[in-house]
Amino acid sequence: MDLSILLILLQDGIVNGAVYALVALCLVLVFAVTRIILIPQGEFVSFAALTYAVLDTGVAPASLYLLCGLGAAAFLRSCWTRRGSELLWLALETLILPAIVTLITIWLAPLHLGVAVQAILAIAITAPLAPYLYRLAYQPLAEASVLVLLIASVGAHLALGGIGLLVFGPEGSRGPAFTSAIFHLGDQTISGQSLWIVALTAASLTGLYLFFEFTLLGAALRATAVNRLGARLVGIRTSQSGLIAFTLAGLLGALSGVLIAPLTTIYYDGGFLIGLKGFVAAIIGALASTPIAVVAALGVGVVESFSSFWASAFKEVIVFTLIIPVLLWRSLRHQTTEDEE
Amino acid sequence: MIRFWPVLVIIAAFGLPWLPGLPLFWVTLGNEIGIAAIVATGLVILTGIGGMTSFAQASFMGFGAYATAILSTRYGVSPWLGLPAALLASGIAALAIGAITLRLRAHYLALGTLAWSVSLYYLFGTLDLVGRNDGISSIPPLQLAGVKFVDVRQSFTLIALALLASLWASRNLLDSRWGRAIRALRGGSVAAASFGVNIAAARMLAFVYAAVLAGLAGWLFAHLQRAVNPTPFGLNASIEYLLMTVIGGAAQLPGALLGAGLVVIVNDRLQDWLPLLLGHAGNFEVIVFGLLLVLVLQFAPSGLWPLIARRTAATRHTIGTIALPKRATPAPGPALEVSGLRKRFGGLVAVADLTFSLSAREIIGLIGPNGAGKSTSFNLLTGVTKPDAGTVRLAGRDVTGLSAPAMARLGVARSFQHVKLAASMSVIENVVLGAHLRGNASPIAGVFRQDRAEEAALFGEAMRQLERVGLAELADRPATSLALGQQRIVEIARALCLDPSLLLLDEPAAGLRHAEKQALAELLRKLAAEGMAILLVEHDMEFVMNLAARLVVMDFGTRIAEGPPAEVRRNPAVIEAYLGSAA
Amino acid sequence: MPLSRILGVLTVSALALTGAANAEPIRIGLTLSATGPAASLGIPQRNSVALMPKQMSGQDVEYIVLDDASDASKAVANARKLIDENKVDVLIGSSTTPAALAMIDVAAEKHVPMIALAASAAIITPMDDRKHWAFKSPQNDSLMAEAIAAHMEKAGVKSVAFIGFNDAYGDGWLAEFTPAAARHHVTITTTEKYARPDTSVTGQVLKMIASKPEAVLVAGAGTPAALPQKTLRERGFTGVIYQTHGVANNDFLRVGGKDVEGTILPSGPILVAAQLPDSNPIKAVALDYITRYDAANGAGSVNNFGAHAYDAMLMIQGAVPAALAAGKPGTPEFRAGLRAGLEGLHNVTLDHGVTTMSPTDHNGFDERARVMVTVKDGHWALLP
Amino acid sequence: MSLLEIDNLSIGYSGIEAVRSVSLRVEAGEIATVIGPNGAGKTTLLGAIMGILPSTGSIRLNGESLTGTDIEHRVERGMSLVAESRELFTTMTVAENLRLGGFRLRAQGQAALQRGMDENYALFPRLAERRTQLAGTLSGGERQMLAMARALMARPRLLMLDEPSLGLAPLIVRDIFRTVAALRASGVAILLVEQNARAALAISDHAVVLEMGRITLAGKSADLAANPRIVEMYLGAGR
Repeated sequence: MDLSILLILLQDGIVNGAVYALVALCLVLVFAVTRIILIPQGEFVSFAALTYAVLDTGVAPASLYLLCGLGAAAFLRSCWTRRGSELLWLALETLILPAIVTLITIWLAPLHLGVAVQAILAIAITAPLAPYLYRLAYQPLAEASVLVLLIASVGAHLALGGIGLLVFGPEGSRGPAFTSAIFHLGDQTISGQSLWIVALTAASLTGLYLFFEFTLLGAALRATAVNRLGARLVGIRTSQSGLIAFTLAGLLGALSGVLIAPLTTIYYDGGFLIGLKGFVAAIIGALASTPIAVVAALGVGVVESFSSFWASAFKEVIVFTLIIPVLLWRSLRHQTTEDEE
Repeated sequence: MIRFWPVLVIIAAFGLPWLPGLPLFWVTLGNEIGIAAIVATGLVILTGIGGMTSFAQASFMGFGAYATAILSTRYGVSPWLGLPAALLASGIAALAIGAITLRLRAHYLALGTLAWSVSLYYLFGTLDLVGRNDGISSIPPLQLAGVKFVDVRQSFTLIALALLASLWASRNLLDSRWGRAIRALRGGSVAAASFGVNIAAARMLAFVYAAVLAGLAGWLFAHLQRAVNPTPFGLNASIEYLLMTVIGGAAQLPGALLGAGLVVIVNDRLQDWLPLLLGHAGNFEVIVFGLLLVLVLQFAPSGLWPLIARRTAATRHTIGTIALPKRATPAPGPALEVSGLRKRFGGLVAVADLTFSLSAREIIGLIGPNGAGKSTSFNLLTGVTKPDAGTVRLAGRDVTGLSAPAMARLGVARSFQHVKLAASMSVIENVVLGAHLRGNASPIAGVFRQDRAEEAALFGEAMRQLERVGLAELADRPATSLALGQQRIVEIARALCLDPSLLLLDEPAAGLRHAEKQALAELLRKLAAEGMAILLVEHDMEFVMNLAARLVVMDFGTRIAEGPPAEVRRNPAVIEAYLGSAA
Repeated sequence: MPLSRILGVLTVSALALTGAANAEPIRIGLTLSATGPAASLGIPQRNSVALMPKQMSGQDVEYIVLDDASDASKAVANARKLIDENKVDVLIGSSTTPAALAMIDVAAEKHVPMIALAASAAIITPMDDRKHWAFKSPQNDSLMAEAIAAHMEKAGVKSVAFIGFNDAYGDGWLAEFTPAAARHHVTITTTEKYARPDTSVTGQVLKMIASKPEAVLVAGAGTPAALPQKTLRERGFTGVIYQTHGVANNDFLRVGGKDVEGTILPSGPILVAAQLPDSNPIKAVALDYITRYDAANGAGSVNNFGAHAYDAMLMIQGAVPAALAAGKPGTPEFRAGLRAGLEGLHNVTLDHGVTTMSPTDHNGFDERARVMVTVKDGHWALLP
Repeated sequence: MSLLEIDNLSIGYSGIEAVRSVSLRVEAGEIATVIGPNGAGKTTLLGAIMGILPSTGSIRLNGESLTGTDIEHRVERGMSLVAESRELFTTMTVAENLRLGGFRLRAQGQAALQRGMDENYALFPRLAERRTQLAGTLSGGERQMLAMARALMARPRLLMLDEPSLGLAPLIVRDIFRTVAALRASGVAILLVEQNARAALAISDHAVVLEMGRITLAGKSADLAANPRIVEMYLGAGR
């Protein structure tokens, strides 16, 4: 292996790692605030990517049905437990918003307005799925154990996977690149799309940092993560925090989908493996530490890239076994005498 | 009639599939349910009762299935000999994986097993030894007296018997000395460790046991399916077993069968009914199944079995009359000497240079305001927490820094300020946990019910201690249904089961009525007279001042006064710190 | 009651149940991988069921379709369900090799013929008692692998790098291609694996390029097979890229775009049916299927996998007269007759070729079952 | 109408009824205290009033029934609880903890929030010195101050304090009680649960004695402090 191969692999690993980082970040965020291990995060990624690819063909994507359907279902489920005063806001979020997005998409889709518009539409169609899913599946379970929430996640993942197959079909798609520019750096070539990925990931990380550090809402989310009872005692509604966390997860998941769509072929179920790798990173970050999770995600990308060079047949084995020593090291450092939940 | 249930069950296992009019496919479904239920039974013990979530059960099933498949196809070994091989393979795999992974707690463990599951799946698909992705086919069927088990009806009998054996063994295990240790893992591991339970071993036991059951299922699977490949041992399969367990009711053995049955039947029926409802255009099964799963959890977060049977009837225990051997009565002299004991938590000094001593046959009260470091001192003296500095001597021997089980072995028993009784166990089962070290039956003896004599003796001891503290008539009640004060007394009975030479009681009188307090004081006096050394933390001044010969007063982790009650009560520093001065 | 007696009573009552069926339609049971990783195979197969005839030789035909989620144990359970509950006379499926392999034993145990829709020759060879009841409609991998290797030799390719799915499909191809390459004096420089949903194969591609092959063979199915090819082109590989017949659908062209121009692959003739000479009997059969499939599922949606299922039906259609002579549908005699009929198929034209079966060959295809195809201007083009 | 009216409140969990038919009143601007031995149900009582624990019976604040509402709603309505375990956001700074304390008033804007913080820094100068320090690194006394300040940030009508003197040095306890007494001037009503009966009775107007989940005595604090049974059980040892 020479230096140029090494650099290409490194670059490849970092680009993939950046997408894992976004996924890992969402998993960390959602787990910290709600104790939910969000297995369906991968679905947001693949749905956004496929929606983006369909929009490029000038057709309104079938995922609009999903958006409206899930919105309506969330409306009904929330009505069940809600007081009347909040219904208006609820309807705005779960009924009016999807309707508007649908109308705009039907209007804009055939016009071929370029990748930026398509990207924004794809995110607008996919991101709201996350908060709807929260209302539908998780909110009624807010006080359940981590295990029960996990199984609920499995259920949501199964259902969304089935819907994905129905909506997008079994074959994959690729989206158009944001730019076809290619930069040369010595004998290395760097595609413009890779730079977009790294830049937008970095921008999202910065944006999240600013949100969490400098806004009261961000602080409220962190507070929910640190101490749920404490948060409730100052009047932070934990279900509201959960909704915000899911919204962020939906936005970032959809963004990662749009980012990765031009780089590779995405399938209706392809998000699961991306999600699992984001998971590996999130676990290494022990579902609590964002910076560690981001670094770990980049690490997972790089390890994956190198092991696909050295021993492609054992790539997944290597990537997934890798976390065991890390977990061990962490658990040895944080010895607790506390009882199991 | 009840006594004949095993016979009835066996008749059912043989006869049910041949029932006239029973569609053959139901038998096939029954087989599928049976195999899944065996895996789920292991998960009930591991996850529902032991509190450890595993995403790798299908992988362990794979170890068992591949072991027997390789032996019988490549080496022509009889499938029956494949059974011990399968159990051994999955057991050893669990032992190895557990050794690396079981140190992880809670969701880290869950995700660690998830990682194993994914990586083992790809390993199965890559290794030539196990036939890579195509797997191994042409596995010979089981044979008995020339009859091949190829018909699903014959298989049913075999699976039903295996499932019954699994349930029977699991029930026995839970009802044994080690089973109680596993049951105490969830919410009671600190208490269990304080009575000498090796928590790491109990966790490993549950892990390996569940894996061995999965290996049994894998063995059945291999010889009935007669072809194995990685897919049935992948992450999705593991997740399915886990969700069967949770849906059925993770904490009860019948939940495993219920969950497996529901999931298999619902999946099958959906396949038939949904096309009628929605047409053949798409595959809606998985969507509807996912939605159903979420809905069921929303309406029954602890699974469905608890909705069916509100509470399983308390297990009857044989109360033996043979007394357990007792510890030699300690020689008079200092039972406990503490000097310069120190513990910091972060920036907070919880205990600072605590020094005092306690003789056999003596009762000392440790008093001080809330947060003065009394409970931390207890944890330091019982090995739950390790001190930063200082020494603890027990009957002259340096025991500083020993673990909780080691301290228990030396005869140190305790109760807890926040009562730590296992909610899923009855009063007497909690109490008998205290006698853990006085038995020595192995888990295997427990599974095969070879521990009955010892169990009877242990329960006899527990009953005697319950009688001693006056709670014998509540022995079979669920522990947490008692009033808080009574729960404290249960903790004392549990401590007495250890046959301790040093007894540490944290606020034993809190929540007791006047008469109960007097009875307790009487009991403690009697225990001291028998040779026990007793250290009490107590807020009830009337109680402690009448009982203790000496009081040690703590504030901010240090001893601020020591002496006979009458003296302490006049000490200005004590009045200032504890008894409260006007603001 | 003694056990033997109970068993005796029960056996008698069970016996009373059997042999009740008569004047039944012919029931065909399909277990297809309509969801899960092999969904791109299973879905067109399921779509093809709608095109199948409702009558054969004057008998009503009933189709029962189940999904096995690309899982072998589910496929086995489905096979049992179809036989025990739906009383099918013949099984079609499943879509993947491991699932089809697992079903063989059920078919043999129940004496129900099955036609696998998976490619591996291991399903029907070596012929023995278990495989007596197993047939398969797709061409053997070996036939296709041989064609690629022969084409390489003819084109003067001396070295090839292999990259395949990290699953049964990729494994099967590697196993077949390795001896074929040796026969045609082609060296395999490196063998790489990747997973269907992988987002990047840069590592494998660099490794392959570093091994300096003249050509690359990608063993993948459907759109995921485009990823290595795109990455190879991106990394400047200019040699010929071979694909397997698994990619033969329009989605591959859509996703591959200009990067798959010039790809060479073996395929069933159906892929380029319109370009076949009119003298080829396959042309008419295949065009009929293509027209009807596209009419039902949208223009350009036809693919090889769906045709495999349709071919399985055509095989059954060919065997039904013999079976009816042996017994009524729903009886063991009918099923045995059907099996014998399948084995006796002679020069029957299918979408993918012309089959002539024998007791040792339960696939029956010859060279006519494959053509070499390339991608030209975004379309499939028949190579001479 | 009293500010807080509790009638027939019963609280049970895991099969035991921890508090039985408790009724009590807290008037606007007064300090009421609940004293009693460990395990009598004092903390449980506050938990139920705050909505942390489910209960039966009626809870009314300023005439509005709060029965069946959740914690957040009660915070919105003007209740604040300083829990025995403080429930601080330990990995966040003192200033952030305070800011979040004002979450209820987020609609009033940054200026109002800042005013509230300034007032609390004035009330607890120690916190002002440590505003950038993480809450988890504070000493016990500082934590208690922060917990109280955070509760006050919401400008509650009723402030509930659970064992504010728990584990604190006498000097700090004195400070805390002085602060509590001083708060009366600001108009907030206080419900105090305290083991340090002497100090609690000294600063409060009314008191109830909770034993075994029942109220066994109620009255003016001064009267209770002179009641021979109380003196014997809770104060007597000091003499």
